[in-house]
Order: sequence, then structure tokens, then C-alpha cells
Amino acid sequence: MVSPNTPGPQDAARSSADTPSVPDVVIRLAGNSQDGIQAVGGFLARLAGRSDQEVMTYMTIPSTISGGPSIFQVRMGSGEILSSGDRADVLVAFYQHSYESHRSSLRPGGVLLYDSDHVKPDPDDKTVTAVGVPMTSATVEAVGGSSKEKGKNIYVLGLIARMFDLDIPKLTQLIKERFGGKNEDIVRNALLAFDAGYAYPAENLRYRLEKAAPPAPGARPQVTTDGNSALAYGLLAGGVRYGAAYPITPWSSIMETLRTELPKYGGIFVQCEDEIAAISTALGFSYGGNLAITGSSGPGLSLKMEALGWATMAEMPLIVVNIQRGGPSTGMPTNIEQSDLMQAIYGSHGDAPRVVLAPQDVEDCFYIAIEACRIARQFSTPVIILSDQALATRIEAFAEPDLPKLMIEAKPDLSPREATFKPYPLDQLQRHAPPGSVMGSGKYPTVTGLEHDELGHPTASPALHMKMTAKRRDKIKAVADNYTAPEVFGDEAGDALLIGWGCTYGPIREAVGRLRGAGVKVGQLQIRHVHPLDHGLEQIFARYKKIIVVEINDEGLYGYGQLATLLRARYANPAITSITKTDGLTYKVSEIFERVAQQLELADTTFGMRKQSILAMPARG
Amino acid sequence: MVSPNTPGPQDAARSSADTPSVPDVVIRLAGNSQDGIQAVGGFLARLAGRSDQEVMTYMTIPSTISGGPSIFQVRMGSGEILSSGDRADVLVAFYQHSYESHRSSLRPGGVLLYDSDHVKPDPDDKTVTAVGVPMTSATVEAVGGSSKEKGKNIYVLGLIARMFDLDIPKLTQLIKERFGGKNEDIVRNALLAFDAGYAYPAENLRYRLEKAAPPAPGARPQVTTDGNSALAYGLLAGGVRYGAAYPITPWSSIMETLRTELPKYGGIFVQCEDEIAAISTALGFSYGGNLAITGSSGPGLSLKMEALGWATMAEMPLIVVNIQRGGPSTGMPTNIEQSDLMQAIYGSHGDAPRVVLAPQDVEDCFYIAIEACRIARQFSTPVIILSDQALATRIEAFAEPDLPKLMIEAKPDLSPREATFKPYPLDQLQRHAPPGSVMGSGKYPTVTGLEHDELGHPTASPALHMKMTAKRRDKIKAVADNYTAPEVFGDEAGDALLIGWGCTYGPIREAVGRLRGAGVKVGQLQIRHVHPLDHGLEQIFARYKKIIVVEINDEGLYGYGQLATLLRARYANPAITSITKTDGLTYKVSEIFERVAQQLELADTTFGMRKQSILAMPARG
Amino acid sequence: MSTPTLATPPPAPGAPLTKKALTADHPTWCPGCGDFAVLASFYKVLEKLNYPQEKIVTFAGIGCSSRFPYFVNTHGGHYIHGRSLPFAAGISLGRDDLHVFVFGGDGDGFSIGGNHLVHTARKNPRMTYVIMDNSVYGLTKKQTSPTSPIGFKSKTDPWGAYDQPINPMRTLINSGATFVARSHATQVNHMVDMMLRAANHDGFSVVEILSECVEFFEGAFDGAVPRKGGAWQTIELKKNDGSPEDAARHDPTDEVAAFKLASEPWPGKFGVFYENKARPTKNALEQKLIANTREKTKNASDLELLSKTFARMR
Amino acid sequence: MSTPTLATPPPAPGAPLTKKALTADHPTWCPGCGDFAVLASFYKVLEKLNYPQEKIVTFAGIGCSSRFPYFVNTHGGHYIHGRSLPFAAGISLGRDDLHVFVFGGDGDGFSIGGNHLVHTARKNPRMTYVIMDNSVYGLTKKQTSPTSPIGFKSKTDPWGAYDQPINPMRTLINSGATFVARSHATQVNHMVDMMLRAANHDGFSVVEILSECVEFFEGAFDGAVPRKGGAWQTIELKKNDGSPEDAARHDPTDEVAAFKLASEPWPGKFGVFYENKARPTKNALEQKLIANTREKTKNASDLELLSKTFARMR
Ligand SMILES: Cc1ncc(C[n+]2csc(CCOP(=O)(O)OP(=O)(O)O)c2C)c(N)n1
Ligand SMILES: Cc1ncc(C[n+]2csc(CCOP(=O)(O)OP(=O)(O)O)c2C)c(N)n1
Ligand code: SF4
Ligand code: SF4
Ligand SMILES: [Mg+2]
Ligand SMILES: [Mg+2]
Repeated sequence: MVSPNTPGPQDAARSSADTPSVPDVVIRLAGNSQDGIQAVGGFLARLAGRSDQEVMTYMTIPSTISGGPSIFQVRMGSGEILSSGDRADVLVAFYQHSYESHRSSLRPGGVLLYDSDHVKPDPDDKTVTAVGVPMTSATVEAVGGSSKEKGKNIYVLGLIARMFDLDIPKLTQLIKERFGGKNEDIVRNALLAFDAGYAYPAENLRYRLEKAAPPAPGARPQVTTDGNSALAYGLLAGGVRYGAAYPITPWSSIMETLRTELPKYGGIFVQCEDEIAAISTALGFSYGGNLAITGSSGPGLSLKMEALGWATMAEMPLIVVNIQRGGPSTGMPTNIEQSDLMQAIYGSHGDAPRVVLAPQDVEDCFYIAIEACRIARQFSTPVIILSDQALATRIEAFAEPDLPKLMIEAKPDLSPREATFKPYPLDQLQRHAPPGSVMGSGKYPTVTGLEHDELGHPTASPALHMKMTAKRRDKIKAVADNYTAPEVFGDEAGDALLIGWGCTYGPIREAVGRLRGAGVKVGQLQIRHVHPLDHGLEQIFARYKKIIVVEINDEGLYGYGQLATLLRARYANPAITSITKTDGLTYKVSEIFERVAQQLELADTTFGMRKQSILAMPARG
Repeated sequence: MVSPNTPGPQDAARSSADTPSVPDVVIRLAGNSQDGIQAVGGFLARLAGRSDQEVMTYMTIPSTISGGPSIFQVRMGSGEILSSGDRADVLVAFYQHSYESHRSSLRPGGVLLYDSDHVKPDPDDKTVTAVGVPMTSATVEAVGGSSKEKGKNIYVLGLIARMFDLDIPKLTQLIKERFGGKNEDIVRNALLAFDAGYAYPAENLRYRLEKAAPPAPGARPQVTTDGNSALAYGLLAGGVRYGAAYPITPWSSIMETLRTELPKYGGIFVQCEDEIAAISTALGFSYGGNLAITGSSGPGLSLKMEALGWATMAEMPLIVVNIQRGGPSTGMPTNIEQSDLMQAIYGSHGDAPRVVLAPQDVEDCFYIAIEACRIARQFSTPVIILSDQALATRIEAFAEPDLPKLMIEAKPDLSPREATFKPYPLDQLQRHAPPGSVMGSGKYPTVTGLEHDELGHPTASPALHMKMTAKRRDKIKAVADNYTAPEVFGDEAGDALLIGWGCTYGPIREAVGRLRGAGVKVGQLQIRHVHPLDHGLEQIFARYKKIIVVEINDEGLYGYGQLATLLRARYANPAITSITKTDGLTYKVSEIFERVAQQLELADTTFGMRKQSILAMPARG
Repeated sequence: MSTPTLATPPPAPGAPLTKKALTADHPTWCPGCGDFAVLASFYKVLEKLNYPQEKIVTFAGIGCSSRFPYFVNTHGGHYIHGRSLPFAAGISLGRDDLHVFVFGGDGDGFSIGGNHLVHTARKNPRMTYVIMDNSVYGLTKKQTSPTSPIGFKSKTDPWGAYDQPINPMRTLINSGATFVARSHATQVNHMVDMMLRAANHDGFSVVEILSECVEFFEGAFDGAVPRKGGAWQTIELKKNDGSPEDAARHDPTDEVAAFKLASEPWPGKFGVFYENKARPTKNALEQKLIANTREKTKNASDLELLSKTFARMR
Repeated sequence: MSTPTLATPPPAPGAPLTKKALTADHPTWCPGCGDFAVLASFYKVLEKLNYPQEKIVTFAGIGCSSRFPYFVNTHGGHYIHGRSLPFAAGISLGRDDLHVFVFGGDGDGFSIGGNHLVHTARKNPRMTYVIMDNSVYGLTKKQTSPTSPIGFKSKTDPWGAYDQPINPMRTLINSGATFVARSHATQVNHMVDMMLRAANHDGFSVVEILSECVEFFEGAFDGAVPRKGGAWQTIELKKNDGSPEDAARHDPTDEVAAFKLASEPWPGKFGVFYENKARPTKNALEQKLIANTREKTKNASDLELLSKTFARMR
């Protein structure tokens, strides 16, 4: 038995030239939420990040309180990884129910690793390589009696590490970092479990993940994190130091991060009695001169609609995050959906324009947060960031941001205001004067949700209401003038332009790759600026025969998804249609491919699909 | 001095043949809100109603608490009266500020009646007939010292009665009915003031309002009321017996009416602590088996968005009334705006389809309420009625509804349910089983806002979420199958179709009349069914070169009003554009005419405008 | 015990309500969760009350505890977070023949729903509200709740909670609830007793039950569990028997005394803190209003009433 | 009176804050409205406090009373109905150098805003809240408010109000507000005294002022107006001088005594019901947390902190 953690010469077999080499692999761990499969997935993702590989994960959260069946899927490798993989190359099944529910996710030729203490696979199933490992008993044996099956997940990590020849020093380092804070025994037990898994004799299960190209000299190291963390740290980088919220899944982890981090930065995060109090407290912070954040998921957003209208009327900056989940009502709290777009734009009474942005991947959660902060401050407006459950919980690796360049330091502007200061001028952008600023005119301003004149006095003047309404609208229109031009990926003109927003970015891009491979001229445009839209879309649209919006929401009463509805309203272009679904899951590449292929009347709607597992390619026994 | 209330022979001059006769007249009373000008306007409107004439009123409410300048305008006569009149034929000015603010509303050739105790008109102004009457002192003199100027309004009513040869017995009857409940002195004083006004010698100010055609035999008598009352009584006719709300202007009067009326019908109306509690209580009533109502105006509607989503998800019937006012935020509470349409449709998170209706005039407030009740019950869905401040406060006369035919009696359906009962079947419409109904299966149902299977159990099944979402959407789509086909007024094809919704109905219709007079082919279509839309609109639209939506809201970021946005999204028809404004006032006929005329490039954008007061027509001194 | 408005006749003898009939979906709570005991006690309460099954309504907001209605085979529902009380008031006022029970957690009831609690209480609709207080947000996985003690470490207060918690008994007594009691999920008989009294009270009755979240706030209520070294002290109610012992007993009609009792240090006492049988229910007040009004209009039919209204508008 | 967190230095001598400087738009209230007297008293309070003008913030919700900020020439604003307290808490917590005053009505504060009142109180942010209670909805023209007495005839209760009104003093005492006082708009000196004490209190201080709506509830508070035959009784506070009279005086640190005092029959007493100088403000607690945390991170710069966080994610 070779243990990677026992001192001694490195295992010579490791770099053996006859080990089949694969560019990337999809591993699905299926167990119960209590089994720590997320931790294993997390280790693999972090390892990929530290190895300059790309990685994307996908997990399900049991919808029952006491936990239950759950999966964690990780796709890692050296290519460009844009989705977590439609189907798996390796399935690790902890229980019979895991096996039964997820066997079908395994590609032909893939490897089924099952816990032989719990699972009896179908003996007639010959399309995959089934390998039984006594995961439970081997873990108990390795770690010792008291801790029971705890550590089974780390045992599996060891198995996988051996199977894909992973970087052991990096992995053990990660294990130590993770459990280091706890007592010594825990680290030791974890390493024991890991070694035991690593030592399991399954010699013919050996692959080599292709090494990533070495990073360009001076390239930034990769970081690995999930979307909610990236968003929270983006807000910190954007200079947000104050916030208030109420817990709700999947929003809560952002508020928990901010509550923990902000005091270090001299800031405050308040847990309020409800979402209305939360947005109100956040607006109070903003009024005090410190751009603040509030956030929630669907139901909580509905509660913020009245106060959001006030922010537009009083022209107060604010960041509002919505981590979308399955709706309507309480809906499906632990599933993905993109069905709050229309509400984000139109959910408040009256004409209450505001900015809406949507990040396209985990990395973008970070950057869009900074962009939101800039816009909110510059235009003194509420900005809504529409993320979603999939982005929130997915782990990706990306280049560490250049913080010295990116970080915004923002202090309240308490400088004395000129005597000519008007809180609500008709002819220019104005940021409010926070309390503490001396007014040169001797007249102190009132911010208000009533219609008002330029000095903030309430008015019912028809002419002023008309002008102020136009002013508020034109201000939000002007936000688009600052956007960088939208980028089209793929063909610049042709049969179809696929449009997405939010977490569909990666799968659409992979689908576009396959479609182009199938010979159609297809482009992709991901809309990060939902409201106002980027300039110039009309000209881009004109270059394609079909404009197909791919979104995760319902087709609505008239047959179009929410972004498609918006685009049709703006451009009245009948070429704009949509592909929608509401199954609570992210798009598989093949779903997009198939449905676009149907619309384009391609003969083969499975073109380019990996029908066999990559692990099967070098034909083996 | 001739007093109509002193016994004696009727004034012979009354039916004198040389009195100029006018089809209809616009009288604007301008004073302070405390002066009781609304009462005068109300009397005139009721009189018109009782005289089988048509009538429409318009009033402004001071936006300051302590009252202030206010007007009441009444247009009455024998023709079809569709708007309250762009400009006035008679202006009654109580104060100098009333004169100054409203002089411009008077048409050339019109009559300015001013209180010579308070007002000094411009002596050089010769374009109108100015008649000073010492209204204040004459009232004090007539009524006696103690009551001061109270009664000035009734004095003016007397003046007007004489001027237009109104039906004195009917008017005095109205005065008696109105003040009858109070003490005798009040009625007596009112009649004294009325007589004094009537007796004021202004012999050359005599007109005869053309008599309305006698009602067809068996025709229903006319009733005269405002939109909020019509809506409240429509709900009663529709079988609503329970409701809950929180006060807000201009919604409150509906809740006040219902709170007063419902106990007579064995019902209950609850004033709640806020709008969220109110919609919740109303949903509780509905769940109990009694279709209930809640309502509010803008800010309150924003607060109901979360619970409204629940109603869609749990498939619970509910009527929600929104009396729209100027927005966003607190906005302009006493002004009209139609800016809550998108919120009504899209304001809740998730895909939460619901029905939205909009009454087009006061009479329609009654009928649409009944229609809303039918739809809510039949489809077990929330229905939003979008009325507005203008309809709410405007008085019109219309034929008394045929109540025995219209009234719906609705009791909770507590019949035992079959063993096969499913609360949420995928393949059929189902109304929930209210508590009290025995379940044949022995399994009692749970209504829920979580996604659920057909039996109401929570589920996170992808397939079920997809199917249930589709079911909820298709249910709302099916509502349109029951609508009567939309009617086009005017030209069935041609240059332009003017589309409106809500209170714009009358002014658009008058404008269409004038446009057709100017030689263009124009039709009108008023959209009462906002969501889902009527079937067949696409075919109608195809017959016109331009589709112009006239609405009272902002043109938005992309240049279209809210209904226009919706129509463009549905039909992707670039011919759809809009005419919008946000000045807090209803459309004048001339505003619509002008802006359409511009779009159609007519040479004369004032064609058909009454440039002179009708009172000036028979040229007088 | 006499509740004149509880007009529902008992079911035919021979068909008593059984636990079996009352059991619905298997609870999704974590093993060991205190809420199981509350559910078991509630079954007992319903068995004793023996109302016709179809006349019982079980409603709730959102939270672990608020999943309750799925586990009880009666009419019921799962509303939105914090708003179940006004919803239930609508059920009760609109359908005076029903028996309405509402369940929920401390977050649902005292945080987002705190105002509805107070205003429902002052209206006094006839219904019973059971709060399963675990002093933490369970469903959303361990954030501070309004009853979390100062110092409690949660995901939103990693250094321990700062904000002064609310005192549920005091809040309820002050709100105007006409029956206020407190119990503990480890004390089944006591829970049954309290819920039974609450159900038989003619008005808005509330029972707060300390119910441990074993997942996120283990041991929270050990202070009142004798086998964990805690003190279980029940409230002795005045018997008005003139005996000297009686002077020390609690008079549940005395608001100030109840407030004082509620202000005792943790874990405090358990039992009935306050009871007011004199204040009429909103159900009764509204029914009286209807009766008076209809008497005035001589019980005119709906059509007659509305026709008269329109006649007045001529 | 010593409030260490009120760090703002007084203005230069010779430039005291005057009523003239503080006067803004002319109030739009009805002639005779009680709110005028509250405004006049508030000017006096600010003159006495003499804070730098730019450091004063006057905020409000929606209602007649909530128009207050338009009439005071300080920084301020007019928020939405019922939510001014959490907004103001944001101002106070984010800007510990400011003096935050919130004004509002009984509907704004006890109806739609009732929960925010309770939760703001238990957090104890440093600010002063003045409730102008007219026991009616003024701005919306005479609907029942949560403090309208039973029997009050309004547009929503044409036969007289039914629901038990809330007791503001009891509610405030229970909520955790650390300074609770009551005054009357006809008593200018008393109002000034109460508001001054409230402003100088280091925590969440509340003064409820009975302020008559002459338009919709005339004479509502005559019961406490001597020249209208009412009784004006102020609360005498304990001097702790050991004198026999002192035993009868009110101890404002005693919650139960305060609750009892608040339960006295109408019109009750006026003055300070409750005061707690011991409980730290949320401002102080959060600042302490920041200080402790920053000490642990050795006052690292924002860039250093975030860079370290990203380094840990490598
Ligand atoms: C409007 C809204 N905000 C937040 C949530 C998320 N949420 C669900 S349950 C809950 C709190 C649960 O705590 P509690 O009421 O004490 O019940 P427990 O789970 O502890 O039994 C929260 C915040 C929601 N569903 N809706
Ligand atoms: C969300 C919302 N609901 C309702 C209203 C309407 N509204 C404005 S002020 C008010 C109540 C006023 O009463 P109170 O707070 O006692 O102030 P007062 O006018 O008596 O001083 C109401 C119901 C509103 N503006 N917003
Ligand atoms: S999380 Fe806590 S409250 Fe929820 S079911 Fe588990 S133990 Fe019970
Ligand atoms: S309505 Fe009442 S509260 Fe409002 S300003 Fe007038 S008197 Fe004052
Ligand atoms: Mg809880
Ligand atoms: Mg009030």
C-alpha cells in the first residue's frame, strides 16, 4: 500500500506515460447532504484553481429541513470550462438511492465508484465501469472506531486523487488549511482517511488530467470561490461599508459574509426585523453619505418595492441584490430561476426607473458589484443586481482581481455646498448633500418621496411633475452612455444570435461552439446591462435572421420569456423569440443546442455531443 | 324679486322663446376647498341625471392639509358628454386667486361670474362677459348674521339655476334631501340662500339648456354617482361580502362605503394595521369560501406584491382594487396617473400571472367590478381592477343597472368533495375546498405558496414545477376565451387606431369624432381587459397604418407608455407608438387631437375646436 | 369553558377524532427537533376537543415550525412569512363556525410578523396561536432571532447577539391577547393542558412553547429541564378560596401582576400568565353590528338593499 | 445629561441657533392644529441644545404630523408611511456624529410602523422620536387610528370604533425604548422639558405628545386640559433623598412601576415614565465591535484586508 503522506520516495507509477490523459473530467458525488460531499467538491475545485485549471461546480440543496439526498458535481480540467457538464464521467454513489437516481447521469464508458457497503449496482449494466469500494468500512477501519463514518468523504477524495493523479501536496495542504482551526485529531483523522482512500488498489483506474498551460509570466494567480462570496467581496471592493438585510435562502450567505467582514473595514451590517426595515435602514445609511446595500431573494424583494420607488423619487443611491430562486411565492427556495426580471424593472408603483444589472458568472459577480457601486454613486440611483441561486452556490476559479487598481475608497462628501446648490435640479445630475454638510444658502434640504420642485419643496404643479418625471427617466437613460459596447462571441452575423443573461452564459457559449461546429452561423450576446440596455443592440440584431433569448423563466401569456418581452417591447422586432424553461435547473448545453437546432431545422440535434465518457476513449477493459 | 320658493305664479320669462338655447355647458366653480363648491357641483350633476341629461364633472383636491384653492367643473347637457370639457363657458370666481388662476380656462365669449366682494377683474378684458355679484354679502344678508358666509355656494347655485333655467322643483328637492337629515334651520337657510341667488337680477344672462330627448318608454331612470361609489356598489352586486384594507387617498372612500354598507348585507369589512395585513385578511376571507376584496392606491399596492404572488400560487380568488394616483413613491396623491399598469401585471417576484381589468368610465366601474367577481370565482385567481383618481372622483349619470339580472348571490361551497378531489389538478380548473367541506378521500387539503404536486404536497420536482407553472399560465390565458369581442368605434380601418385604457375613454372618443370630422380615418379601441388582452387585436391592428396608445404615464426609457410597451412586446408591431403625459391631469380632447394630428401631419391641429364659448354664439352685447 | 360561539356540534358518537385520522405527511423536521412533541401534543388536544374534522383549520407562515399544517390532516395552509395571523383572522371572522389554529416560529411571529401579532391581539378574533419558539431561525440555518439571548453566536452574530431580545410573555400581555400562556416542548402534559385551555378560550389565545432546535441551538431551554439540571416552575393560579396560600397565587386577570411575572429572570415560570374572559371577541362584535344593522333595515334582501341605494342616486 | 457619544462641538460663541434660522416653509397644517405647538416647542429645544445646524437631522414618515421636516430648516426628509424609524436608525448608526430626530403620527408609528418601533427600540440606536398622537388619521381625513378610543366615530367606524386601542406608554416601556415620556401639546414648557431630556438621553428616546386634530377629533385630549375641566397631572420622579414623600414618587428605572403607571385610567399622567441609562446604545456596541475587530487585524488598510481574503481563496 502506498500512502502519499507516509515519507518515502514518490510513487513511480504516477507519471507513467501509458496513463490515459484527459483534458477535463466531470465528477458527480451523490449522497446525503450530511455526508460532506460539498467539502470534497470544494477541495477539488480549490485544487483546480491552485493548479491553474478551470473549474465549475454544481450542487443541489435538499428542500427538506432535515437534509436528504444531495449531489455535488465538479468539472475540472485544462480547457475552457463554461458549464458544470451535462453528464458525468465519474459517479460516486454513497447509497442505493444515490445510485438509482444518478446512474443515468453517467455517460457510457464512464466510471461508477460505489460504496460496496451500501450499494448493489445492476450486475447487467455493462456500459460503464463499475468499481465497488467499501468506503464506509474502510473509513471506519482507517480512522478508528469513535468517529464512525465521518471522514468517508475524505476517503473518497483520496480515491479520486489517486485516480486522476492529483497534486497531493496541494491537496493535503488544503485539508490542513480547512481543518487546521479545529483540534489536531480532526486533521489527523482526515489525513488518515485520505491516505486510506489514496491507497486503495484500483490500478486500472488511472488517468492523467492534462496539465494546464503554465500561466503567462506575471499572470495573476487563480482564486476559487462561489458567486455569493464574489459578490460580497465585490461590494467591499466597490466601497460599500454599510448594509442591512433579513435572512432568506439563497441570499443569506452574502449578509453573513458582510456581517462578519464589515467591522474589519469600520463598517456596519444590521440584521433587521424584515425586508422593509432592511431597505429603509440601508437607505438611511445612504442618506448619511455612505452608499449602502440591501438584498434578499424573491419574496423579500417584493417587500422592498415601495421603498425602492422612494429611492428613485428621492434620488438616493442604493445597491439592492436579488439572488433569484424558483417562484412565484415561496416557490422552490433552493432552485434556480430567472423570473424576477420584470419585477426588478417594473415592480414599484408609478414610473420609477432604476438600473438593473445581471452578472454572467462567478467572476462577474465580483466585477458587476463594483460597476453597480460606481453607477449608484455617479447617478444617485438605486441599482439592482440580479444574481441567482445557481451563480450563488457555484464554485469557479478565476484570476485574482487587481485590487489596488479596482478598489474604491468612498467617504461621505460633507463639503460645504455652494449657495446655489439645488437638491433636485432639472438640468443636471446632482448627488444629495448628506447631513453634516453646511449649506451655503443657509437653507437645508429635504429629501422626499412627494413630487417636488428643484429645491425639494412638495408641489402638485403639472409642469413640474412632467419635467421631474422626464428628468428621472433621462438620468437612467444616460447610464447607458457609459457602458462599454456589448461584445458578440462567435459569428458576427448569420442565422441566429443567442441572447442570455445571468447564469446561462457558460452553457450558451458551449452551445454556440457546438452549433458553429455543426455549420450554422451563430453568435452569442450576454446581456449584463438589463436596464437600461446597451446602446447599439438594434444594429447587432439586424445582422441575424433569428434572435433567440435563452432564459430560465416562463414563456408568459404571450409566449416569450421576460428578457425577450423586454427586447420585443423596445425593438418591436418579430425576429426576437425565446427558449424558456422552469424546471428549477440550469441549462444543460445539450438542451440549448437541441432547441436552437430545432428552430434552425438542423438535421442532427445532438451534433457534437460527447456520447461517450472521455474516460472510455482510450478503449479499456 | 322673484323667488322660486315663494308661492306664486311661475316666472313667465322662463320659457321665453328668445332665450338662447345651448346643447351643453361647462361651468367651472373656483374657490377654496372649504367653500362647498363640490356640493354645488354635485347638485348640478344630480339634477342633470334626474333630467335625463348627460353630465360629467371634474374636480381638483388641494394637496395641502388645511385645504386651499380648489375647483369643481361640471359639464351638463343633452348631447353625448364624454369629457368634462377642455375649457369653460361659465367661470364662477369666489376669490381674486380663483379669478387669476382660472380666467384662462374661460372660452372667449364665456361668462365670468365673480364675487364682487372679493374679486376685481381686469377692466380691460373684453373677450368675456364679466358679471359681478356680491355673493358674500348677499348671502349674509339673505341668511342672516350668524351663519356668516356659509351658504354662499347655494347662493351661487341659485344664480346658475336662474341663468340656465334649471328645474327648480327638482333642485329644491335635492337640497332638501341633502340637508334633510340635519336640523330644520339648515334646510331653511339653504333655501333662503338659493332663493336670493335665484332672484339676483341679471336678466340678460339667460340661456336654455336644450332638453334631453325624453327617455324611451321603459328606459331605466338615470343615476348619478362617482366612480368609487360605482365600483363599491358593483362589488356588492358581484356578491362580495367581505373585505379588508388600510386607508389611503384616493382609495379610502371605497373602504368607507363598504365598511358602512356591508353589515347590512351580513358582511364584514376590516380596517387593518397596514396593506399587507389587509390583503392577508382578505385572502383569509376568500379561503373561507367568500370571495373578498382588498384595495389601495400606489404605495399600498407595492406592499401587496408578495401576498399577491401567493394568491397566484395557491390559486385563491381575490379582488384587488388600485385607485391609481400620481407616482412614483408618495408622488402626487391627489392627481391622476396611469402608471401602475406594469406593476399590476409584473410587480410580484416569479412568474405570477393574474388578471388585470380597467374600467373606462364611471358606469363601467360598476360593471367591471361584477366582471372581476365572475372571473375571480370562475378561475380561482386574483383579479386586479385598475381604476384611477379621475374616475374615482368624477361624477357621471348613467342608466340605473338592472339589478335583478345582475346581482350575484354567492355562498361558500361547502359541499362534500369526491374522493377523487385534487386541490391542484394539472388538467382542469379547480376551486379550492373551503374549510367546512368534508373530504371524501379523508385527506384534507393544504393550500400553499410552495411549489406543490396535484395534492398540494410541497415538491421540488423539476417536471412538476414546469407543469404547474404552465398550468397557472394557461389558466390565465384561458380567461380571454370568455371575453366578448372588443369593439372599435369610428372607422374600422384607416390612418390610425387610437387605443386607450381607463379614464381616457371619453376624451379619446371626442377626439376621434373631431379627427374624423377633419377627414382622417380613425378608430378607437378602449382596452378594458389589460391582462390577458382580448383575442383578435392583432387582426384589428393590421387594418390601420398607425396604432397610437394614449395614456397618462411616462414614455419610459425606450419611448413608450406602459400599455404601448405591453402591446409592442406581444405583437412586435413597430406601428404601435404612444402619446403620453405625466402632468397629473386628465387628457383634454384638444391635447389628444393636437398630438394625433401632428403624428398624422394634419395641417390644422385645432380643427373642430370650439374656439368661442357656446354662450357667445347668439351674438350678444 | 363555555364558548357560546363554538356552535359546531360534536361528531356523532362512535366517530371520535383519532390520531390516525389526524396524521398527514411525515414531518420533515430533523430528528430530535422539539416540534415533534408539539405536534404529538396537538394531536392529543384535537382528540380531546373532538371537533368535526372538517371544521378544523391549521394555518402557518414560513419556517421549520410553520411546516406544521402539512403534518395535520385538517383543512389548512402554508402562507407567506410572518403574515399568518391576519390571514387566520380573515378565516375566523368570515367563518365563525370554524376552529382556527395558527402555528409558527419566533422569527415568523415576533420579527417580520410582530406587528400583526399586536394588532390581531387587540382585535381579539376567536382563534388559537401556538408559537414554537426555538430562539433561532431554523429553516434558514442559524441566524439570530428576536428571542435569541444576548451573546448567542449565530451566522449573523458570529461574536454573539447584541440586540436586546423581546420578552414574548410581556409583549403578548401588553398586546391585548385575551389568553396568554407559556409551555415547554419537553412537558407534554403541560403543553396539552395549555393548548386545550387556549382552544377553549373565547377570543385570541396564544401559547408560546419553548421548542428546541437541536440543529442550530442545542440546549437552549435546558434551564427549564430538570433532568438537565434546570428548574421547571409552573404558575399556580388563584383559586379565590380565601385561603392564606391563595394570596401568593397568580391572578391571571391582573395585567400588572402578569407583566411582573413575565419580567422574572430566565427561565421564568410556565403556565397561564393572563386570561381575560370579559372582553368580547371581534367575531361577536361584528356579528352584533350585523344583527343591529339588519334589524334596522328590517332584514331586507340584498337586492332590495342595493336597489334602494341606487334609487337614492337617481 | 452627559452624553459621551454626542461628540459634536458647540458652535462658535456668538452664533447661537435661533428660531429664525430654524424656520423653513410655513406649515400647511389646519389653523388650530396641535402640531403647531409641538413645532414651536421643538424650535425652543433646538435653540437650547444649540447643536451645529448642519448636524441636526429631522426625519418623518407620512401623515399631517410627518410634514414636520419641511418646517424645520435642518437636513431632513420625508420618507414613506410608517418606516421612518429603521431609516433613521441607518442615519444614526452610519453617522454617529449627527443628532437625529424623527417625527410622526399615531397611525404612522403604531399602526403600519408598529413593528419597526418595537424593533428599533430593542436595538437602542441613539436618536429621539416624537410621536404626535391625535388618535385619528388626519391626512387621510378621519379614519380610526390605533389610539382612537372605543366608540370614536370615524369614516371607517361610523358606529364608533370597536377595536381595543393600544396603550402607547405600555407599548414603549415593553419594547425596550430606554427613555419614554408623555406630554401634551397645550403644555409648551412640559413639551420642551420632555423633548430636551429625550434629546440628551444616550439611546433611543421617545416622547409621545397628545396633539389635537381640530379638524377630525376636536376635544380629544380635553380630559387633560384644566381650562376645559380636565386634570393635568405630572409624574413626580424619585429624588432618592430618603424623605417620606419620596416613597410615593415614581422610580423611572422600574419597568413594572412604569407599566403600572401607564395602566392608569384616562387621561393618566404626564412626564417621564421610564429611563434606562445603563443599556448601551447600538451605536456604542457596533463601534466597540469595530474597534475590537480592527485591533485584531492591526488596523490593516482596506486594501490589505481584502487582498488577504483573496489570498486565502487561492
Ligand atoms: C419575506 C420572507 N423573508 C424571509 C424568508 C426566509 N425565511 C423563511 S423561514 C425564516 C425564519 C424562520 O425562523 P422561525 O420563524 O423562528 O422558524 P423556525 O424555522 O425557527 O421554526 C426566514 C427568515 C421568507 N420565506 N420570506
Ligand atoms: C403605504 C401607505 N399606506 C397608506 C398611506 C396613506 N396615509 C398617509 S398618512 C396616513 C395616516 C395618517 O395618520 P397619522 O400617522 O396618525 O398622522 P396624522 O395625519 O394624524 O398626523 C395614511 C393612512 C400611505 N401614504 N402609504
Ligand atoms: S433546523 Fe432546528 S427547528 Fe428546524 S427542523 Fe431542524 S431541529 Fe427543528
Ligand atoms: S387634519 Fe388634523 S392633524 Fe391634520 S393638520 Fe388638520 S388639524 Fe392637524
Ligand atoms: Mg425559530
Ligand atoms: Mg394621527
